Amino acid sequence: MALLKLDRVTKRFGGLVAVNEVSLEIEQGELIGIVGPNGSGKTTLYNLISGIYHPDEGRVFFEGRDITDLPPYERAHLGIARTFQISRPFGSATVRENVAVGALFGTLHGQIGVEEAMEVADRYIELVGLTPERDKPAGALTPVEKKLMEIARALAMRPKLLLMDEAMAGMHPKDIDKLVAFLRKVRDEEGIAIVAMVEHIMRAVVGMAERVMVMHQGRKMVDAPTAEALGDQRVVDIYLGRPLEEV
Amino acid sequence: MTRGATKYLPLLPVYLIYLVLFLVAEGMPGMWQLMAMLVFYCAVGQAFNIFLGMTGYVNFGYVAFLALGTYGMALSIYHFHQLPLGVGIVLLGLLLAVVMAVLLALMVGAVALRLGGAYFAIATIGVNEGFRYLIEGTKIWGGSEGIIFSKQLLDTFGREVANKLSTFWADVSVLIIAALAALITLHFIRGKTGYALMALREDEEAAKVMGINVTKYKLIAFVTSAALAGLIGAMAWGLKLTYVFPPEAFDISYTVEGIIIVMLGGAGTLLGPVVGGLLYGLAKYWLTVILPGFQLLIFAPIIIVVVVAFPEGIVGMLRQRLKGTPFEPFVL
Amino acid sequence: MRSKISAVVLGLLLVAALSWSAEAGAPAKVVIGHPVCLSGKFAKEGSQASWGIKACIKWINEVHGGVKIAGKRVPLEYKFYDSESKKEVVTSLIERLVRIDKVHGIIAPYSSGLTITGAPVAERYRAIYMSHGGASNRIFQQGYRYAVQILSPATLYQAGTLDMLHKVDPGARRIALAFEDGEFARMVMRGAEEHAKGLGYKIVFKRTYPKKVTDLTPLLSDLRAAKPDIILGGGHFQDGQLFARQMADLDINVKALSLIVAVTLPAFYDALGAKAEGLIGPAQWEFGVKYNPAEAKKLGLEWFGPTNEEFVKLAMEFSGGKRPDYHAAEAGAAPLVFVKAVEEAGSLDPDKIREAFGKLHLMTFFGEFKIDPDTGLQVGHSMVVVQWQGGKKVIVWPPAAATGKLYYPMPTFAEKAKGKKAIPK
Amino acid sequence: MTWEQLGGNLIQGLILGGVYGMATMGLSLIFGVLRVVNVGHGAFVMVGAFVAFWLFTALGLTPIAAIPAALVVGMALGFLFFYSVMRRLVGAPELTSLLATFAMGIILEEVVKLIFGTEFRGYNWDVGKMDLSVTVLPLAKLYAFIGSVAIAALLYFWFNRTRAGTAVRSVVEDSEGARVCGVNVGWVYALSFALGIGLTVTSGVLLTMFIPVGINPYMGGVYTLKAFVIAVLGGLASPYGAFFAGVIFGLIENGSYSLFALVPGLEPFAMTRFLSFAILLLILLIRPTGLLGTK
Repeated sequence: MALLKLDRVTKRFGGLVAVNEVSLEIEQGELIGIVGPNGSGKTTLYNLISGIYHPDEGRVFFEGRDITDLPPYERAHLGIARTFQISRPFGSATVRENVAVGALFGTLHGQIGVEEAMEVADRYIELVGLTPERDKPAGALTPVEKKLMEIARALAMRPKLLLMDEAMAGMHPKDIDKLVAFLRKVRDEEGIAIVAMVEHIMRAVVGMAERVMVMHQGRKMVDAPTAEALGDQRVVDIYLGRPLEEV
Repeated sequence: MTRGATKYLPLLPVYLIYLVLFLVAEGMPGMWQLMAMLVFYCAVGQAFNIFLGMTGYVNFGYVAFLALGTYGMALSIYHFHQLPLGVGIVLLGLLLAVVMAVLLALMVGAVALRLGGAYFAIATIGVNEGFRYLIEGTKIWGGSEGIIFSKQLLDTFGREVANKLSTFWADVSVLIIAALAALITLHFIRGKTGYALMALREDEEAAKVMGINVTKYKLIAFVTSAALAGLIGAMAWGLKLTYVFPPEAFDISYTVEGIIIVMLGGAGTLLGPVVGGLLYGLAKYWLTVILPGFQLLIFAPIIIVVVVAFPEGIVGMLRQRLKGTPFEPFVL
Repeated sequence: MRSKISAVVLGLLLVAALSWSAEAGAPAKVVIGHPVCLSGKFAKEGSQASWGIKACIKWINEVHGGVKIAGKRVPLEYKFYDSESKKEVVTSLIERLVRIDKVHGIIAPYSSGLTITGAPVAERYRAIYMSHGGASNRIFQQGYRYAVQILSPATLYQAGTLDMLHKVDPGARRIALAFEDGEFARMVMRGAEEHAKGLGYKIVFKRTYPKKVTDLTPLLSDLRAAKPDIILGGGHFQDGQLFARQMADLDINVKALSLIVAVTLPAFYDALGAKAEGLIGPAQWEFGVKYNPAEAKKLGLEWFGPTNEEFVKLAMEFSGGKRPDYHAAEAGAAPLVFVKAVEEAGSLDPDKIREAFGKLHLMTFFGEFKIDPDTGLQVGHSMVVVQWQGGKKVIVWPPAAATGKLYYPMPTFAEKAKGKKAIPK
Repeated sequence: MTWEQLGGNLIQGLILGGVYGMATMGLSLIFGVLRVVNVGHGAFVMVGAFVAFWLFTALGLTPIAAIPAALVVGMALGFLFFYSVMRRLVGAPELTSLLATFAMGIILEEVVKLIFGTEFRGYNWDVGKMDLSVTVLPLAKLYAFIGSVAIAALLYFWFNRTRAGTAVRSVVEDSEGARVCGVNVGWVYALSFALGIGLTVTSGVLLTMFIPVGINPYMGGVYTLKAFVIAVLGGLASPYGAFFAGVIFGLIENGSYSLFALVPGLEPFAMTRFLSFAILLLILLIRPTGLLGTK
């Protein structure tokens, strides 16, 4: 049974079709990259999975259960976590409190109290290397630190599926490598499926993803193992004929 | 000190303020009613803060809950004073006040809490005004003439006790309600609810995908705040004044005073509404004496300066200053 | 040594003597307290009240020679704070007046609502509580022991008007009632309805409109269709002004139009001009009213206080030249009757003063004063009816106070627009 | 009730509704562009009423001459408040902007109170009447209605035919997009706020042409509440929506009076007020963006 299954989901805004009959299956512990230019429907797809949008057609399944009609917070309780394209920290709260929110309301919700949540938070803050920043207001972090904080916050939810939206944009290549290594480690240790969505940074995709899905104009164009997908002629064409590695 | 006890340290300054107010009122002749006014503002600030301060949503119709509380007390004493309940009639009034306030909160919450901020503010104004005109238009609860129940109070309790209820116990009850509100606020801030409210105040959509049932937590805060307002209305306006007229009870200016108190003191903090209520009440009292007629002209620019330059309020600023000092655990 | 001891003894004796005389003899002064509305929504009425009170206190001290108590005459003092027209402030100020300033009687703030607000606190500290602006009858149905009403209660506001119209034109039988939806105006309407029925009038229309109304057109359209001879209505100033203006706009003409509160204020004519010609309204008091010592004698009543002319002159010393209106007069009457009650009681004990109040029946420039001894409700005072005639307010009822004759029926709005004045020939 | 009464009430309601609609356009424009609810709306209406009153009584100018004067005064006030306060509050939480606009309203009220006092004032501009048999219509009311329609039409023209208007429209639709397309969004904010206030102050003149009495520093509160209901009815962010919603509101207010009057035991006037707020809640319940809203 697939961890997540999209069955021909479609989402329209007015006359525009943002996501058009996309089907997708993700297994437990998979590392997947979703690639596509701006406006190709990637973010809408994430919103459909995390429950911010309800699809006009098609169904969404998680661990075999139809979650199409579930609100976002219930999907989070089941184990779907995500980060945002532009970081959205709870700015006035400290890093520690931010991450603790994840622990309190994720899959552990109802099982742990505030004090345990703090301990969980500390662990993930340390994992992403933000311990020195722990008591700073999240709004005062640098953009890169905010991204790391968001990842820690999402991981503290102890999810089964982590959706990352442009998590590595604006990062130094060295940091990207570090983060990729870190994500792989988390996947290995906790068995989380991680989906990373990127527009440009192919380095991350190549380094991390085992499988790549390419989106174009709301449709799924290619869904294949990384090397094969990136070599696909149609994918090369989207990016104006340039080899993907350079974009 | 144990962790459990440390948790309650921030209550210390709040309760200290209330204790001092009570002692001054008891000890100095002629100060009781002034203290009662200050406590009223603190209590309103605290009750309001639980929703407005902690969620960031503006409930412009907040005074409707105070009004319903007042009606709860009025209806109880006016209609049931012949029942052999004794002081129980006041308790019945409180019960009625809370029940009516909570029912309205649930009804309004179900409709309005799904709305965005500006729409929510307008909707709540609509609830407040609409409710008032419903009472006047259908002539329920005495219609526009309201209810005066001094006589029923006198008949039930006799002169001495009735006077004591209106001029002493009503005020003491507001003090107790204020203390209760502080305890609830602390419990919220330090608990899971506080984290949920903080998250949804900062970013509602992000809070949703983090697993927070935002509607549920907004409703919790809304209903709690409404219930406390109902209690305050029942005591500070009902039992204390022994009458209720719709245009006064639904007067929107009290909502605005509540917002100002919360903003001045520090939205979402525990100590803020108390400090805000004290300052606002005292300033109002003294301006009344020194510059009658100019209070509003002085207050309005202050409001603008506060919201533009110090949106975190007095206690919010104080917390920044006290970070790392021994006072830190006391200020929340 | 001995001289020292004798000095101490003498001193002690002196102190003892002084304190004894202070307890048993006359007090050094009598103080009246007032949480007056100098700002907020009743700022205008409150300022007027303070001028009237100051004028009458001056009369007491300078003409009457102070308050006569325990064989001595002591000065009367006025202690007041601005209550901002707010209920929270009223309670704290009354307490302050009683506990700190130790006043001997309190004049309630303006309006029925604020009067009720302060009543429990006054009751608790056993303070005489005089209502000069709380017309509602309901205040005096609550069993307050120290509350005393100076002005006519709301239910009597339109009684004089109805009596007058009944006498002038018994043939006009159709009455429309259109009042503001509020505690005060509704009470007036209830009294008017009852009185009208007693006189055999037919109520053909009875509606209210909300406070702060901005357009009365729908109500007036329905009212026009009811074809009344007489309209009684109003509430406060703003709605009364609107009422008359829109009657003119819709060209609704009746034989008599009486609006409470608004018609009696000079600003009414300023805003409406000729449209106000011939409109009538009840007033607690009016400048030029004929109450005087001779009138009192005719009725077999004692006269107390300044005459009308003296009152107006005194009040204008405090108002900066502004004419006192009935808000000043009804408040000014309070210290007068208070002093009278204290002198009758011969004591400052509130229970004795209240008892004396119950027996008081006299006339002041404000008119008669007599309360129901049990409830404190005013039963002696009667309203006067005024009419705008050629831009001047003329008192047309009751005959004892009248300064002119009623112009009846009121000219139509079309006639008024052409310049017709409501001046009787 | 007779059909004549209902007909008369509806005609009066239509005329009044037009003025209401115009009086709400400023509120909607400001919300559409800045996403700020101007809680001090009524105070600006009041300023307009005083402009008309003062020009009439002190200088003997007709209210029609007061219209351009009010627009100038209003825009000046708008720029003043924008550059001193509102500029800092664009994009801030509702709490701040609501409180700030409320405080601006208080400042205006108190300043006008210092100058004119709290008395209710009125003026007499009598230009004749029209007898429509079911009702009588003073021409001043008709002029107010025509003025409202004309201003709404001018605004429509300005929005659709001028560069500045197009820029404002683009910001209403998508402020990010407009910024990308080279629109000076900061200037559009300032201009829209000033224009919104200008329209609101002007509407104060038109309202006094309709009801020339009851002019007082605190008269605006009622209009703020009415404007909220009308604005929501019209979609909150759409000035034309607001105009048509105003007309509908006027018809409902006056028409429902005749209907409520048929029910014994009710106070029809209070019920019309109740109805308007009930409609507000109902619309928010089923369609938060308003019945006439496009978005």
